Amino acid sequence: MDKRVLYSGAGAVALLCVATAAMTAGYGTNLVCWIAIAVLTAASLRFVMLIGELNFATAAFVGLGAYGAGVATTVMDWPFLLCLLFGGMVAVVVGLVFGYVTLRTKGPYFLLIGFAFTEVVRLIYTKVHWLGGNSGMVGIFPPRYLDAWLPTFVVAVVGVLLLALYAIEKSHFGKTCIAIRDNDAVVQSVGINVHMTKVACLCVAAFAAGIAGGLSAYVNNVISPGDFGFLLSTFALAYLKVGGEDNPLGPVAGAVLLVLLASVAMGMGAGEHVFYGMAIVLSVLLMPKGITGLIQRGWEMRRKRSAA
Amino acid sequence: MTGRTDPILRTDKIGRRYGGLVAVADLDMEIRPGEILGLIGPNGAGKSTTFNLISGFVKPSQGRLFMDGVDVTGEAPHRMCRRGMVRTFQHGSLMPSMTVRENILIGAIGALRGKVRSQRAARAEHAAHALGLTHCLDEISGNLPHGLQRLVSIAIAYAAQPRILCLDEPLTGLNQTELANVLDVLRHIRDESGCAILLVEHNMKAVMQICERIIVLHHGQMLASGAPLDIRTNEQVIAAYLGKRHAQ
Amino acid sequence: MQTLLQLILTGLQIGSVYMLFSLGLTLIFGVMKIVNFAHGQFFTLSAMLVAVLVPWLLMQGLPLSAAFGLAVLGGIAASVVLGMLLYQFAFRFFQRDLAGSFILSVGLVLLFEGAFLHYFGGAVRSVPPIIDGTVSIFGTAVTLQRLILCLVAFGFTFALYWVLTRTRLGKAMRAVAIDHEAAMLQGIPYKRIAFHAFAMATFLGAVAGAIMAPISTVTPTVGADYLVKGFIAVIIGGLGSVPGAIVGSLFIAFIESFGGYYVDPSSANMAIFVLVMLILLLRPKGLMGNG
Amino acid sequence: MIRMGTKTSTAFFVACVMSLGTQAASADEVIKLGLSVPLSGAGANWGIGSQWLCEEAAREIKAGGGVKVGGKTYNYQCVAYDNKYNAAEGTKVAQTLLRRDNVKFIGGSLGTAPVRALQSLTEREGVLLFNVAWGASIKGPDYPLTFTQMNTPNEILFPLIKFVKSANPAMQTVALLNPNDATGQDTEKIARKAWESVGVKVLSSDWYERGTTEFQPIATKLAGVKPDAVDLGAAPPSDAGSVFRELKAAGWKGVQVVEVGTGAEGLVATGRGAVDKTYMGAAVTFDGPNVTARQKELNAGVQKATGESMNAVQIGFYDSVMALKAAMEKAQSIEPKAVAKVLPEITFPSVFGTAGFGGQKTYGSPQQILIPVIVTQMNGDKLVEVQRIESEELKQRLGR
Repeated sequence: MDKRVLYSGAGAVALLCVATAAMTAGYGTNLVCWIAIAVLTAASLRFVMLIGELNFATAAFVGLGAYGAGVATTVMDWPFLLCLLFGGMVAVVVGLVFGYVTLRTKGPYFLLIGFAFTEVVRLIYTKVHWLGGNSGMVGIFPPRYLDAWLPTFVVAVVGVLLLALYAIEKSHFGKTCIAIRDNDAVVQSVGINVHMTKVACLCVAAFAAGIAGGLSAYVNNVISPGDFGFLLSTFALAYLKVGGEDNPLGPVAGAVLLVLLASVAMGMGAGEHVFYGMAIVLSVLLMPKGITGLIQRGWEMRRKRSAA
Repeated sequence: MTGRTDPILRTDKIGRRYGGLVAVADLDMEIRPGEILGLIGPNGAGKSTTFNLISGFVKPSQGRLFMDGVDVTGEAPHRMCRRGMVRTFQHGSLMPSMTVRENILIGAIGALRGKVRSQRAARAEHAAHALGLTHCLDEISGNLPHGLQRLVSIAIAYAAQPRILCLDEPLTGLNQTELANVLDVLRHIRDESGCAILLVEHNMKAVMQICERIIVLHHGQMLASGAPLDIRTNEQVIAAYLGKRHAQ
Repeated sequence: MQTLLQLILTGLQIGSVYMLFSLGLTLIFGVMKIVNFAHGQFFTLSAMLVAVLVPWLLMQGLPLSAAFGLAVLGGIAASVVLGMLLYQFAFRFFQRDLAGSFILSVGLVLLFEGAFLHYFGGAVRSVPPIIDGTVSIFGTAVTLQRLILCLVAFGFTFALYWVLTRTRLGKAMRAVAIDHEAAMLQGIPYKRIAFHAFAMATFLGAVAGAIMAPISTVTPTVGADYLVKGFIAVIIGGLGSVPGAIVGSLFIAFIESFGGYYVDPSSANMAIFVLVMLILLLRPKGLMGNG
Repeated sequence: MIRMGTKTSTAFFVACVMSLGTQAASADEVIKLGLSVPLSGAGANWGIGSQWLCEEAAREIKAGGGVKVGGKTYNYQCVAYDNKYNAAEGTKVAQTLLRRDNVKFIGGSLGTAPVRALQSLTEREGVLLFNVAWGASIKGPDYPLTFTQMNTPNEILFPLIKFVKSANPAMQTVALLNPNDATGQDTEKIARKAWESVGVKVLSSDWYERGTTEFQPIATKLAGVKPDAVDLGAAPPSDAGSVFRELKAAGWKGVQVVEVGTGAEGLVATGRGAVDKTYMGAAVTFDGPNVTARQKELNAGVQKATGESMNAVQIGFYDSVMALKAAMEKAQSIEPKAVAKVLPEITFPSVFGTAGFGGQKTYGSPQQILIPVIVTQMNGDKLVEVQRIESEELKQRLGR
């Protein structure tokens, strides 16, 4: 089963790459990039939910990835892929320390530590001058040869990472994480180091978030501290809730829907907030399991009917 | 049975106090390979605390804990488990949202760290078979009837390849047939793996039936220890505890 | 010495408002185990209404005190009604669901910020000073208005304390907070208690907003700043703990007042976030959190 | 069923991708002017007012017969999006304006981070960019298509502070406070120089986070420094008002300056009596003898839209449209590059009277609007113009 899912997933990603490659550069391609990045961010958030924690430091990790890639590009001008990877690694290293120290707390406490951490990191950017202070960093461009292919590249990277996350989730490690969410005492009682497992889980998520950040830096060319406030985590959570966190495709569905809605709502001024807020509120009220939840239910009903 | 061989686990004047309240004090006990040992006592006698102490979930405030002669006082639960000390919990000792197969697999994962998937799967399969759970491997464990859930939680622990298997009231809420089945299963497990089994239980009849040795706790202290017969006839014990029941 | 006293008084004044704010948050969390980010909106709404109603009532020819009194009542009433509606139609379904309630409340925040901006406009509003003049406490000047605000805040805090410790409702709430299942077994009507708790919390938030209006700037986003501070206060003190909320609020207020003086406000802000992390590492459930 | 999910969502995804990929905006007789401004959050009012002024300018031009280029008549249409004051949103806005709406002229953009985001795209794609970002680094020969549509600290601070000093010769020391953001940092750098240049010592310089509502602690600190003057640099009027109120409560008295203070309402709303005699460098008064009817109209319009009177930031969005019209008709072209080339030569009717573009000396290329610096002062709760300093460069160009 898992294998087949992976293959069909890979197929879908390939298909998307072709689709984006076929598109003429324009607003559409940008939209694709934003959606892809949103998907990855939400997926990172979801991955930490496997151990039952809401990781609001996601925004911080995205930021670290973006600034990591930004510094590597503009200051040290390393090769493109290295920069991207560097961003991810920065996030992982920080995630390792952050997780090791804070994952002893749980639930709302962990959530709000993450929140505080995000704010601190953001404030640090504003005070560090070689990071551009408040006005941020400019000129984070992908290499020329990639200009035309950037959306394809982004979709490909995101797709591959999503499949990787899915594979990890289905692995014994992933099962252990879910077991921890269910009942960490039992997991501990059978000789598994719960704390380190949690930390490892956070690091994986941090890497995904970091790459998402790096990609967004290259897509936007400009980054500023304001981009990585806690609202980013909040929106990621929104994508996840609207899409449905039980299903690995939840982030995809949610991000696609909400980012498209946002681009429609754009230009409504204050109305944009109302519109967006309304979308979130209604979807959590009307479909507690999110879009994927609805689809699955419909699918099962259909199967029952055909069976009967 | 054996009892000649030297113990796997030994406690030396171990104890735990919460503020003023003494839960367990100066407890000396040992668990030998392959024995089925009963730990009984009225509510609040300190059974659970003892359990937590020897499984590392609670750090002792006095005394020392030895496994295979090594001082392991204050070691983390997962380390204790890696030394062969596996325990279950009184309430919901499983992962309700996961299937029975996955539940048991977690135990195998704990036991076979760094081994390949197939080995773990095999181990889980084996444990499931030993507990007679092969028929419901793909059910969501949370939806199973109470009796089966008990078996699952034992299976998880057994899959972790225990040398000492500590079961916290595994029989409560079981009907006669289920109960008989569990007792058989426990004996079978012991015979096949040679692990010792420590049983905290309220059901006297069952304890007397299955245990080869019984420790009676009272007010956090060891009141008596010996074969079921001796315990049954021990005045102190009767006075403190059994008396009420025997009267019925 | 003079400065020290000044800073302490400042800390107390700021703290008193955070206190009212965080008490609401901690109450909701204690009873319903949800994180309500929309709490700031009740604050904003009542503050806004006060800022809108006072000038209007003055134009109707009412004396200032009466106008203010009426406006405060109106603002608080509106907020509480809003709170009850939100409970009935939304939060009720998300009890003990951290992620669900959180994202719901975030959605509501966006919704209301947009709505407020649309209906009240982005202009900074203000309420004419109700009581003017300053008093000197041991030779340090304090505006009378702030002093009174401070007293009112402490008054409500003690009132809440009394309710929680003396009345049946309060005891029921605390029981529910400790273990809602056990409480329900005891025959405590959980749903009704939760409703009361939510209403009470919105009331506290609304009061904070209403009495802040005359001494602070009133904008559609004023709630946000208090929300963050209030939450950190609650976390430091321990979610669900009333004394914790009080201690936490004062703690933050004092960092702000002393840090703002000896370092600079922006760094003081950072210090608060760092400290909250440190505290949680030493005491993962906050200073006074029980569980 | 997951596979099922994959397929459906894939289809969905591809579908929207296609639908959006094939979008094309029609470019007929209407020239779209893109605006990247905050329309939500604390800065919302600036954006709303700016949008209204842009539209008003467009209306005025339409009424006046439109823009005549090569025998054709064009009209302007303003398209404004919310940049939420940060780079990420700023980029989204930029992409949307340039790629979806095919905008060739940015009528105005607000907020340093989003403006930089916008600029990194406009310069590459040959789009003309008007902005009110204050960093000197935003202009220069490297950015030939970028123009600043209002006075920046570079223009305002030196004359303003010179005037304040001459009005209060006794003043020897000053304490600075700025919001911890790009605008604040840009202003603070220049403010230090400006104060030193008139021989006033800067005792301290502090920062606060935007969105702060509690100013007592910093007021206590400022008062503790015992300066002759307090300069709140780029602090928004409402924040400034709160600070002055707390300063008064703390018993401090002295010269009060808000260098790029943009309006009286916010200041009075929060500061009340405490803001009397405060100097501002970016505020405009619309009562008094030498105010034209048109200025009154515009001010009234902005007041209707935002509840506050028109400020210098917003005015830039009117002036830029007027400048564009003049430039297009001069160049007889609607090509951004051609228009940019003539912008430094033309003069146009700004809100402040005839204005142009210059600043070669300061920035290395003429990209700065030339309008008078207006020093205003609070008198009670009324704002009074105390001095109007015309731009020397403009005077020469007009041969006055």
